[in-house]
Amino acid sequence: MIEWLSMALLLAGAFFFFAGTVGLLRFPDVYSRLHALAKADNLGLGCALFGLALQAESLAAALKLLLIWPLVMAASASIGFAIAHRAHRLGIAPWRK
Amino acid sequence: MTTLMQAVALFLLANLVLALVVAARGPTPADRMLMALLIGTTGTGILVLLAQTMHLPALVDVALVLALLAAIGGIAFARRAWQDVEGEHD
Amino acid sequence: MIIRSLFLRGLLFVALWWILAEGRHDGWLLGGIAVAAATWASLKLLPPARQSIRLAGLLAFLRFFLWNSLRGGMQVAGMALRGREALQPAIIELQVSLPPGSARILLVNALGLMPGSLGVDLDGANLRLHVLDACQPIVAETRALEVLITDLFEVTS
Amino acid sequence: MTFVFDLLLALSLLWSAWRTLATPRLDRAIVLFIIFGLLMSLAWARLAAPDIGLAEAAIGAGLTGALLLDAYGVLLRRRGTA
Repeated sequence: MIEWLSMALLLAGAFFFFAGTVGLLRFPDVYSRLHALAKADNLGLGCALFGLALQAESLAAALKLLLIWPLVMAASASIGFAIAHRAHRLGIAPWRK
Repeated sequence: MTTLMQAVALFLLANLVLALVVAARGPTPADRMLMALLIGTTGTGILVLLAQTMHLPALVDVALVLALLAAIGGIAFARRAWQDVEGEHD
Repeated sequence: MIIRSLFLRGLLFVALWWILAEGRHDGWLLGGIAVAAATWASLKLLPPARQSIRLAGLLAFLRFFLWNSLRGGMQVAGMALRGREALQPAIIELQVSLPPGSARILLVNALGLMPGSLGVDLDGANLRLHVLDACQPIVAETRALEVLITDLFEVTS
Repeated sequence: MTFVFDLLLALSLLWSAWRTLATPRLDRAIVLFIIFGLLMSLAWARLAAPDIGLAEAAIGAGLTGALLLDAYGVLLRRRGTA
């Protein structure tokens, strides 16, 4: 049961990473690429970490894996804002249809 | 299970390399700096998968350090190095 | 006041060390030094303010945040697979009612992981967001997040 | 599976090393250097050397990259004012 759940989570993680890369390739400007990378890759990493934590040997090892997630979330949230802020200051206009 | 993890790690590496090549050639400096985000998330993901498949729990520590320092690189770029929109034409 | 933050932060760092050492007990001497140094550094870098974090508020905030970052990831994945036809980007402006300082910073950063929104500029109480799809109820969601962040911080004397 | 992984990693390492050296523009070279550091720490991880991987991630990809970007920013500002 746990095996299956962990497998499903790993595959879901791979899917979200893929979606992030597709977003990077297909979205038209810096802002929307930031959306794609920050949100999709974070979710992908979260899924993968949960999937691995289910198989960890001890509680502390599982918690250590899960500790990475909030760290990466905080990092990408602040990088995302910093890059978007800078792009806005430099006058890069968002893409419109 | 190990095979699945290896497959996912390979898939993530392929994703990372593809995105890095595209982003490194990207037209604006900002495209190149999306790398900080990519390194932080995808690199960390690959490292934790490797930690499990290679039975090397110490690689989780490498992943933690990578996640922390990718943030520093991204912020350094956004606040210090990126000062104009030049580079859009070459 | 100081004693309380000292105790809480020390406890947090002890838990952190326990996790980092993967539950082993042979490194507690080094761990004790690390915990003391980390607590000192945190008090130096972030002096205890006149506000503290409420536990109930924290739980409500985390629930909202995790659920919405899940939703945001799924939504942006769907948009990425449909291509740029799915996008309708816009920049929206709104006024923040939160007090300046950590509450506002938390709001701007958290918005980057919420569905369809990305903080672009924060000038005083004036917040600019880049949204992926102008039809989404971003403003209502931002307001909901604001209420949760208000409940998260508690002003103590 | 692991063979393909290692092959891809080695090729991308060579690619990033070559691009770092061959790029005329300083800012692109720095970004490529950071990428090289990341791939290198993955390579150390694959070689079962987590300690060197840790050092590479911290020094190569993280701190040196940030310092180089900072130095580049200072250079740009000097050029702007001079």
